[in-house]
Amino acid sequence: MIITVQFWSYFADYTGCKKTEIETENGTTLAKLHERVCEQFPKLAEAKNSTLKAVGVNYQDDDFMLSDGDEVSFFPPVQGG
Amino acid sequence: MIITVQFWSYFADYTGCKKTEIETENGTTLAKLHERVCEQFPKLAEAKNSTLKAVGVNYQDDDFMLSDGDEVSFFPPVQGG
Amino acid sequence: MKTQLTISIDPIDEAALVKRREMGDGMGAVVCFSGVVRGREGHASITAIDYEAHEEMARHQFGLIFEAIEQRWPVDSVRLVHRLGLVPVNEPSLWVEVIAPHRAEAFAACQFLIEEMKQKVPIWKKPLPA
Amino acid sequence: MKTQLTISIDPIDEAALVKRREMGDGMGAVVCFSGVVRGREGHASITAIDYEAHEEMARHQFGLIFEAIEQRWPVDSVRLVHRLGLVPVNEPSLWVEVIAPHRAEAFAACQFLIEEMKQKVPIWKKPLPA
Repeated sequence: MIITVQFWSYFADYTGCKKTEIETENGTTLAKLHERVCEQFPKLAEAKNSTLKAVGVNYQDDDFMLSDGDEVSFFPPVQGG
Repeated sequence: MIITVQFWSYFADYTGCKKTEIETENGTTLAKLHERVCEQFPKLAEAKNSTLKAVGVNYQDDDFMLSDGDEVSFFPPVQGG
Repeated sequence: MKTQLTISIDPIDEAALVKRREMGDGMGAVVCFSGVVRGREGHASITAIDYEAHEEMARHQFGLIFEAIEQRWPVDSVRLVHRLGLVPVNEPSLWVEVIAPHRAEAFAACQFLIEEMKQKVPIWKKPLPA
Repeated sequence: MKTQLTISIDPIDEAALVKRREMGDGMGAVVCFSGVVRGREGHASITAIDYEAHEEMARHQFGLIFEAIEQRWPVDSVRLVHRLGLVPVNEPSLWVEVIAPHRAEAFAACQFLIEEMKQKVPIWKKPLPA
């Protein structure tokens, strides 16, 4: 299945891209996808523990089961205001 | 000595006047003056425990010693805002 | 700390007050409060509240509260307007603005100012029944 | 509860927002907060902050916070404006207004809204060095 992945704020500087598509097997969890992108973009791994993860417009837990076409966002702590 | 006494808010309705002068002996305390006006205006006595007392622009305690020419205010709890 | 105190029978023009705001260097937070006359006092419908003040003492007591704020928080500016006389329902009787470096102290000082006022500043209200 | 959410690169015109305020029946308290860009971030002088948002998610997350407010306090209206893009020093990046019957709940809801935003709403800032 294909997952769209977006990186926000300085995570896009870490990866050199704002958006990418990742092909992964069915049954991939959000945590598994996160590990996968950390392997692909090693600077992201340094911020792994403080990374926020969303699918679409909602935050999701590590064990969230991804579906084909999901839009996943990875980003650092938010700073609105 | 002469003390100017002002009544504010519905205390002026209780007394029928906003301002009066009271002649009293030297060494009169604020509490003593309060008792005196409560005798003169019995409706004030009903509100005695919730009455606020000021001399000039400052709140003062019961044992405050009055001086000739002092301006004393008696009023109910304040309600600004 | 800059302070500006207005006690007046004029309507409170909040937009004009906002336009005249001056932000000091390094100030990140502005908290404003408007107290508006409601259509009921207790169980009765009213059309307005008539505000009376012992104005000289009110000014002095506001000054004491401003000093307490200055000692307690790094507030840069306090502006307060209290309207007197007849204030119709749905119009503000009170407007307060506190400017500080950060929001926690701006909120704390603004709430403190209003609570202190309600204990100490000699202003009274007489509701006008509908 | 009425809500109005604006996320935009336009400057925040607070006076205009105040003029457009609509007081619901029985509402006695308005609390406004403005968050203003300060000239320093940490130890560095800056000239502006560049705000970026995951806008669709930000709108959804603000909506969840508004729902939480509605369940917790008798708030009549929430208006929130967050500016994106370059916000120069001394200009507001955030404006919030909460209208409620009494001041305690207006202050509580306004502070809750800002604190929740700072935890959950996907907006980030990039300071521009002087």
